[in-house]
Amino acid sequence: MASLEAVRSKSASRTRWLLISPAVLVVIIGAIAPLLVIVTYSFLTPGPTGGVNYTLSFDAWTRVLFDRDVFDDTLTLSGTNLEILLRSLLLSLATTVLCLLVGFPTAYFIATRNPLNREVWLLLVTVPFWTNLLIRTFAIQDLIRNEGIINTLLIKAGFISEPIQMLFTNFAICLGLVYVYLPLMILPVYASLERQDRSLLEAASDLYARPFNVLREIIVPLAKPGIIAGSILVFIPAIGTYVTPILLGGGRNLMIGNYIEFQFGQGRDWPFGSALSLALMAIVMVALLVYIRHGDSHGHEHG
Amino acid sequence: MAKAFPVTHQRGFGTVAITTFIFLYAPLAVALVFAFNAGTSPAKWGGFSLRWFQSAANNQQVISASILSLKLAAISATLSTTLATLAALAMSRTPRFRGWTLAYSAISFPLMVPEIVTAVALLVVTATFRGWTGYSGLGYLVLAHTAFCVPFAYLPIRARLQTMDISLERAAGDLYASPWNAFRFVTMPLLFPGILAGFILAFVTSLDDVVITEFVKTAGQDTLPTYMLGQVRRTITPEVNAIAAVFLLISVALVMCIYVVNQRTKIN
Amino acid sequence: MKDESTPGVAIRLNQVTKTYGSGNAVVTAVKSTTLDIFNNEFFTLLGPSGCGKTTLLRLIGGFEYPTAGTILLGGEDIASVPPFQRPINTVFQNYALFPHMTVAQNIGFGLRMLKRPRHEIAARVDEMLKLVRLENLSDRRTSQISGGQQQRVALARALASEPKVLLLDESLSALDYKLRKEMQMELKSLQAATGITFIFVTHDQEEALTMSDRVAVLSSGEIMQVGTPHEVYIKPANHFVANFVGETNFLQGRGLNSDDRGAVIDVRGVGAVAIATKDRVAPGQLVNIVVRPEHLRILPLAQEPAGQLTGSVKAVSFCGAETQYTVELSRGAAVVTVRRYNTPEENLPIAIGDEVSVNFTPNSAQILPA
Amino acid sequence: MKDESTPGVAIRLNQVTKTYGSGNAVVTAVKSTTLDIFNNEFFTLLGPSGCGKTTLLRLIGGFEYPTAGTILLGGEDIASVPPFQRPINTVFQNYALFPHMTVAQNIGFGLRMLKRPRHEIAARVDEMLKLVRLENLSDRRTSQISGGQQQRVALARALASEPKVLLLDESLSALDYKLRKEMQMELKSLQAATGITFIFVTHDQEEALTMSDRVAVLSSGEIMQVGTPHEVYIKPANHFVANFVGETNFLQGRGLNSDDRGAVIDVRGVGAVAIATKDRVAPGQLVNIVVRPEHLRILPLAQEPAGQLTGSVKAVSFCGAETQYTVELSRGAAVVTVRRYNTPEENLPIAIGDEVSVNFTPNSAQILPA
Amino acid sequence: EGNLNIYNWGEYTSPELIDKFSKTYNIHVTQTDFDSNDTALAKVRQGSSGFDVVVPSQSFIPTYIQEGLLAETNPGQMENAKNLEERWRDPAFDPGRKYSVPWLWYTSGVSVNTSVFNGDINTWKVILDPPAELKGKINIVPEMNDIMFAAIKFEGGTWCTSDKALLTKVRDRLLEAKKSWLSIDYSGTLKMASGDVSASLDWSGSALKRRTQNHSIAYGLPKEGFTYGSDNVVVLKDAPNLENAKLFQNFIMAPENAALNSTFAKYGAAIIGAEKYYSDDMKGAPELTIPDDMKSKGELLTLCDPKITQLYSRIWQDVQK
Ligand SMILES: Nc1ncnc2c1ncn2[C@@H]1O[C@H](COP(=O)(O)OP(=O)(O)OP(=O)(O)O)[C@@H](O)[C@H]1O
Ligand SMILES: Nc1ncnc2c1ncn2[C@@H]1O[C@H](COP(=O)(O)OP(=O)(O)OP(=O)(O)O)[C@@H](O)[C@H]1O
Ligand SMILES: NCCCCN
Ligand SMILES: [Mg+2]
Ligand SMILES: [Mg+2]
Repeated sequence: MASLEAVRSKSASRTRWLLISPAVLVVIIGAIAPLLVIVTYSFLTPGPTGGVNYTLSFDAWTRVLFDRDVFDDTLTLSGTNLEILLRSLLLSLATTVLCLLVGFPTAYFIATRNPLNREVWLLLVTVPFWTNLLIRTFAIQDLIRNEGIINTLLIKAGFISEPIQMLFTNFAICLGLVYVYLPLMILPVYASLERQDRSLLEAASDLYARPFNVLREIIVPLAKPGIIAGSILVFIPAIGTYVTPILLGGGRNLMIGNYIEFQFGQGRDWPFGSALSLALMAIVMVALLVYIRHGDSHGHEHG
Repeated sequence: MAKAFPVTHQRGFGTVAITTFIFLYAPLAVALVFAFNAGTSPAKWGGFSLRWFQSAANNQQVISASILSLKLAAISATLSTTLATLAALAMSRTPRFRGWTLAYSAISFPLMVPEIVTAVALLVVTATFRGWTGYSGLGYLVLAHTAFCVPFAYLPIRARLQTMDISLERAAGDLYASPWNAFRFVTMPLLFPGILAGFILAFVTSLDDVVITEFVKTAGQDTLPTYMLGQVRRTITPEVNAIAAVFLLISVALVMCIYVVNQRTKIN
Repeated sequence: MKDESTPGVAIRLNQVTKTYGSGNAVVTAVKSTTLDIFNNEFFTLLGPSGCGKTTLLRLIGGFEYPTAGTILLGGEDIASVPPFQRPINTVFQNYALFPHMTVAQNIGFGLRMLKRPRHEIAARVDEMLKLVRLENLSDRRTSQISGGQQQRVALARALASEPKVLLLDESLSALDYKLRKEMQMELKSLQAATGITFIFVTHDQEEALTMSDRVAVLSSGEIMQVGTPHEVYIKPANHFVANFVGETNFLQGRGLNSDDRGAVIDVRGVGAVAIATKDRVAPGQLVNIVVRPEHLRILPLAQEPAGQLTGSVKAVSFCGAETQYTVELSRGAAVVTVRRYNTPEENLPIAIGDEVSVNFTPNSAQILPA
Repeated sequence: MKDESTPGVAIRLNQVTKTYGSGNAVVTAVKSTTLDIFNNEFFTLLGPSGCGKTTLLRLIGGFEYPTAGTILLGGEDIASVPPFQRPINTVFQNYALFPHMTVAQNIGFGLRMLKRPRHEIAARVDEMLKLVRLENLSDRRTSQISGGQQQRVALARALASEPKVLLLDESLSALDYKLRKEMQMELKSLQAATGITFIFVTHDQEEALTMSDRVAVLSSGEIMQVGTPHEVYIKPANHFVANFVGETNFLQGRGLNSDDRGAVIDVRGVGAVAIATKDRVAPGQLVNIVVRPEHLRILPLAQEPAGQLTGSVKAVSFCGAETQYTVELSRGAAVVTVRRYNTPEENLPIAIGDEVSVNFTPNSAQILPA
Repeated sequence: EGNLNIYNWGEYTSPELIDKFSKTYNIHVTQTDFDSNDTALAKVRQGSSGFDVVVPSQSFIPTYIQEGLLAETNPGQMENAKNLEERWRDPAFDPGRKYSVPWLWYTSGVSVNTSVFNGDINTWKVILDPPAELKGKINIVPEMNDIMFAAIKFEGGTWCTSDKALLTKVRDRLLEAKKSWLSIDYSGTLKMASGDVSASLDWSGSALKRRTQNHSIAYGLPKEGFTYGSDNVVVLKDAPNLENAKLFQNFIMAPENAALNSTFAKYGAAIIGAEKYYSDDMKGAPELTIPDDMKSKGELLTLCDPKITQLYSRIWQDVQK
C-alpha cells in the first residue's frame, strides 16, 4: 500500500517536470545562457575586428572602474566611467523618486474611489502603459521640442520670449523615463493601498491622529511593500534604459545602456561591454536584494 | 452638513492625481492630433489631413515592419502562453516541491535583467550562431521574444490559478470526471480569462519590444518599433504619429478586451 | 451648549436620525433615537444584522454625522468635533491593530498622537500591558499573537488614553466559542476596574444578557426596549423583543376577563388559559401568550391526565445537556418547542408521534398584544 | 477480495494510517484507525481542528491514499480506484460549485461525466431540484444564489448520481446560526428520504449530537469513542470525550471501595462521595468524577443543611433561559459550574460571595480514570 | 527575383530608385539604416548580418577589403561602368574598382542657420569654439573621423598625427566644445529645419537639403581644412543575394538612376550625365561644388594607421560619454 502512494508521487513528479521544462528551457536558451556567455567574454580580450580573443584577462573588469590614460597608459580611477554610472544611477533614482512622488497620490486617489470607478481609473493608467514605448517617447519629444506645444504655448502666453531648451537635456531623459515607467509605480502601490483596511485609518483617527499623521503613520508604512515593488519595477528598466537617452538625450547624455551598446558597436570591445553589462546586473541585483529583504516582510517594518 | 467623516481624505492628492492623468494623456493626445497634420512637422500645425496615414500605408518599409511585428507577436505570444500555461498548471496545482523556487526563478528571470543586458548577450550569441550555422532567419527573434514573454504570460495565468479554488477540480474528480475531463470542463473554462490575459500581455510585450529586437535582428527583420527607432536617422514627419495612432488603437482595443473579459468572468 | 441638568449621563442621543443615500434609495439606518447612557455603565446595543447598531456607534465615535438630532457627550454637543478630537475610543470589530507596529507601539499610539512626553507614554503602556496581562508580548508584532491576545491589545490601545467612553463593535464575534466566553469575563471585569462607560454592540442575545448592565434592543433603526437583561428576557416589551431575545413560544388568543392578579385568555383549540399578569386585557382583545421553551413541562399523555395543552410530538432533538421537543398542539393551536435537561439515567419515554400533555404555570407566561 | 461476512457495512476502515511529510517532519494525520460505517447511517466524525477529520474523509473519497491499512467499500478494497471511479460523492466545505455553470448544469455534471443519456440527466436534475426545493433557480449562476441555496445545490449535485456514500466536510460551518439550524434539519430529512449513508464532519459537538445516528469522536488522528449521541454525552469513554462533548465538571479523588452497584470515592477536601457505576474502582486508584453542570443542584447554604459539597459563589451569569453559577468548592477541591433554568418569577437568591451547597445524585456522575 | 538587403546611411536612399530597381528586376528590397561608418563596420564585422550591400565611405573601403568582408564583384567591368566620372574611375581606395561603385560624393563642413548667427561660417570655430549665439544649439554628427579631422585641423595639426601634445589640445578642445553642443546625433542636421539646432558639423548634400526647407541655412567649408570623399556600394562576401547585389551595383551607375539618388539626397553623383536629370534646386547649388580658392584646403579622407585610429577612437569615446 505504501508503494502505491510512492508510485503515484513519482509519476506525478515526472508529469510535473514534463510540463515545467519547456518554459524553463526556452528561458534558459533565450535569456540565461547568453548571460553566461557574456560572463565568459568579460574575462577575455577584445578581438581586432570585434569579437574576442580567447586569452584570459581581467582588463575589462579593471576598466569598469579604472581608466588607462589615452597617452601614457597610467591607471587612474575612471572619471568618465564613474560619471556614466553615476549619471545613470542618479537619473534612474531621480526617476524613481519622481514616479513615487507623483504616483503615490495618484494610486491613493484611485484606491479611494468607489470600487466601480476604481476599475475605470485603473484602466486609464494602463492604457498609456500598453502603448508602444517608442510612441510614447516620440510623443514626449514632440511635446517638449523648441517648436513643440509647450514652448509655443509659453511663448504665446508671453511667459518667455525664447523657447526653453528641454529636449536633449537630462531633464528630458528624466521626464521621458517618468512618463514611460510611471504606471509601473502606480500599479503596485495601488495594489497595496487597495488592500489596506479602511478601519485602520478610522482606528488612527479614533486615536487622535490628524489626517497628515494618518498618512505618515499608517498609510505610507503599510504601503511599503507596494512602494518598494514599484520602485524596483521603475528603477530596473530606468537604469538600463537605451532608447530614451537616444531620443530625448540627443546622444550626448549617454547612460550605461548606451555605453554598453557602444562597446558592442562602434567601440568594438566586447569584453568591456560584457563587464559593463554585468556591473549593471550587479547594481540591479543589489536593488532586488533590498526588495526581497523589505518587500517580502509584508511591510511589517516600522521606521 | 457632511455625511461622514472623510477618513480617507488627504489634501492635495486629488489635484496631483488629476495632473498625473493629464500628464499621462497630454503627450498621447498631442501625438494623435498631429497624426492628422497636413504640414510636415510633428510639432507645427498645418491644417487637417489624412495624408500621413496614406503615406504610412504606402510606405513599403512600414508595411513589412508592421506585418513582421504582428507575426512575431502572434507566434511568440502563442508559444509563450502555451509554455506558461503548462508550467503554471504544474507549479500551482501540486504542493511545493524541490526545485520549485529554481523553476520559478528561471521563469521570472527575464523580468529581473535589464533589457539591454539580455540584448547584448543575445547579440553576441546569435552573431556566433549565425556564423556557425549560416542560418539567419526569424528563429532567433522568435526564440528571444518567446523567452522574454514567458514571464509576462505566466503571471496572469498563475494569478488566476491561485484565486481559482482547487476544490473545484477535486469536485469534478469526485463527480466522475477523469483528469482530462476535469481539465476540459472545469480548469480550462475557468482559467481561460487568465490565459487570454497572459496571451495579450505577451502579445503586447512582444509588439512593444525595441531593444532586444534591435540587437538580434538581421537584414530585413525590422519590426515596427525598430523601424521607428531608425527614425533617429531619418526626418521625423507626422507619419510616425499616424503609425502611433493606429498602434494606440490596437493597444486600447486589447486592453479593453482584457477588461471586459475580466469583468465578465470574475471568480466569485 | 452645556446641559447641566443630567450629571450622571455620559452620552445623550437626542432624536438622532441617520439616513444613507438619497432620492428613492434612502435607507434610514437610525430613526429618531433618544437614549441616555450613564457614566460607568456597561451598555449593550443588541439587534439583528442591519438594525443600525454599527451606525449608532459610528455616530457616537464621529465617523458619521447625524442627519438630524444631537449627540451630547458630558452635556456638550459634539456634532462638529472630528473623531481625532473626541475623548471616545473604539475597539473595532476586526481590532484594526496596526500591523506594522509592535504591541507596545499600538498601545502607545494614541498617546503619541496626543504628543504626551515619552516617559509618560512608556509608563502608561506598561500599565496597560499589565492590565490586560500581556507584559511579555510587548515587542511582538500584532500578527504574531493569538486572536484573544489581539483583542486584548485592541482594548488596551483604546483604554490607554483614558477615554470618557469606550465603544466596542461586535468585538467578540470573531472569536471561537471557548475564547469568547473567556473574553466576556475579561471585558466585564475590565469595565468594573476602569469605571469607563462601555457601549458594546452585539447581535448575540446570550452575550448581551450575560455581560450588560443595561441592554437596548434595536430593530430597523429603532429602539424596541431598554432595560436590564432580566427585564428584557422576562418582560419583553413586544413581540420582536420576545422573539429575538431567547427562544419563545407564542399562543394566540382573545381576552376573556382580567383583574389585578391575572387574566384569562381563550386560546383557539385549547380553551381558557389563566395567566398571572398585572396588565389588563380587554375582553375579546387579540393577544399573544408568550412562554419560554424551558418553562413548558411535557409528559406522556398516557402517563398523566391531560393538562392545559395536548399535542403530538413532531421532533425530538438530543442536544447533550438538553433535549428539545417540537410539539404540534391539538387542533392546530400552534407548534411549540419544549426544552428540558436530560436526566443522566434515561431520556423521557417520549418519541416522535407520541401524544403528550404540555403545561405551564400562570406565572411563567407573559401577555403581549398580538 | 470480497468480504461477505458483513452485509450491513457500507465503509470499513481497516488499520488505516496516513502520514504526511517525511524524515523528521512526519505528521501522522490518521493513526491505525479501524471503523465500520453502516448502510443508511448518518455517521459523524467529530473532533477539534487538526484531529484528522478531513484526512479521513479524503481517504474515503480517494483524494489521498492510505500509508497503511485498507478501505473497503461494500466489502471491496478500493485502494486502487481513483476518485472519479468511486461511487462516493462529496459535499465540499466551501461547496466547490462550478462558477461557470448554471445550477442545473452543476447538478447534472456527474451524470454527464458518466455519459448518461441526455433525457435521463434532465429528468434526474429536475428530480434533484425538486428534492432540494430549487426548481425555479435552475438557470441561475451559482454566484447569484444565497449561501443556503448554494449548499443545497452542492447537496443535489452530490446526490444526483446516487452514490453509495455521501461525504460532507464541515458543510454547515460557513452558515449563520439560523440558516445552519434549518440546514441541519434538511440534511437530516434528506438522509432519511434517500437512505444513502452520510459521513458528516464537524467540530461542533452540538451539531454532531443533534444530527447523527452515531458519532466518532477523534483526537490527534485516533478514534476516542464511537457511539450514539446519547452514549457519547452520558457515558464518555475518557477525559477527552467528556471534556470535548458538552461542558463538564471534574472532581479528582481516590477509590475507597466499590461493588456491583457503585463506588465510593474520596474526594480531597470533600470526603466520601458515592457514585452509581458498574466499573470497579480499586482502593487508592486515582479517578475523576465527571458531572455535567446541569446535573448539579445548588442551594443557599443558609437555607438547607450542607449536602455533599459546599463552596462559595465566584460568578453568577444570567443567560436568559439559564443562569450559570461558578462555585469554588471549599478547601480548594475544584471550581465547578452549575447551570439551572431560570424560573419566571425570580432568580434564586444566590449572589456572588454566597456560601452554597452543591449536590448531585449518585446516578448523575461518571467515573473515569484520572 | 528574390531579395536584396541594403544597409545604407539613413535618409540617403531614394525610394523612387528602390521602386524602380524593384520593378525592373522583380526583386524585393529591404533597407536598414546606419548613422556612422563605425556602426556599419561593427555590424558587418559581427558576420552573417544578412546584408547584401553596404554603403561605407571610401575611407573605410580598404579596411573592408583587408578584413576580407567583401565579395569581389568587379563592378569596374560592368556594363554601366562606362558612366563613371574620370576622377572616381580608378580610385586609390579600390584600384580598378574591383569591389565598389560610387553612390554619391560629399564634402564635410558646417551648416549654420544664418538668422541665428551671420558671422564667418567658413571655419571650424563655429562648432569648436562657438559664438554665444550658437552655444547650446550645436549638433555633431557621430562620425568619429570627421570630427577628429576637424579638431586636429582647428588646432593646427595634420591628419593622422600622433603628436601627444597636439592631441591633448584636441581632446581638451573637444571636451570644452562639448559643453556648447546640444546633441551628438545623426538626425541632428535634420533638426536644423525645425529650429532645435542652429549649427552642425554636416555634409554638403545634407546642408543643401536643409536649405531647400529653410533658406537661412548656409553651408561653410572651413578654411582650416576640410575633407571630401564618396560613399560606395560594396557587396558583402556572405551576401545571401550576391547576384541581385551585382545587379544593383550596375543599376546605380546608370545616369538617370544615379540622378534619382542625387535628387533625393541632394548630393552630387559620380556619374557622367547624371546632372541633366537633377532637380532644379540642385543646379548650381554652392554646396555641390568646391570653390576654387578652397580646393587646396580639401583632403580626400583616409583612415589612419590602426594604432592611431585606436588612439583617436579613445579620445572620441572620452568626449562622447
Ligand atoms: N454607508 C452606507 N451606505 C448606505 N447604507 C448603509 C451604509 N452603512 C449602513 N447602511 C445601511 O444601514 C443599515 C444599518 O446598518 P448597520 O451597519 O448600522 O447595521 P448593524 O446593525 O451594524 O448590522 P450588522 O450586525 O450586520 O453589523 C443597514 O440597512 C445598512 O445596509
Ligand atoms: N497535505 C498535508 N501535508 C502535511 N500535513 C497535513 C496535510 N494535510 C493535513 N495535514 C496535517 O494533518 C493533520 C490533520 O489534518 P486534517 O485537515 O485532517 O484536520 P481536520 O480535523 O480536518 O481539521 P479542521 O477541523 O481544522 O479542518 C493536521 O495536523 C494537519 O496539519
Ligand atoms: N546623409 C548621408 C551622409 C553621408 C556621409 N558620408
Ligand atoms: Mg455592524
Ligand atoms: Mg478539515
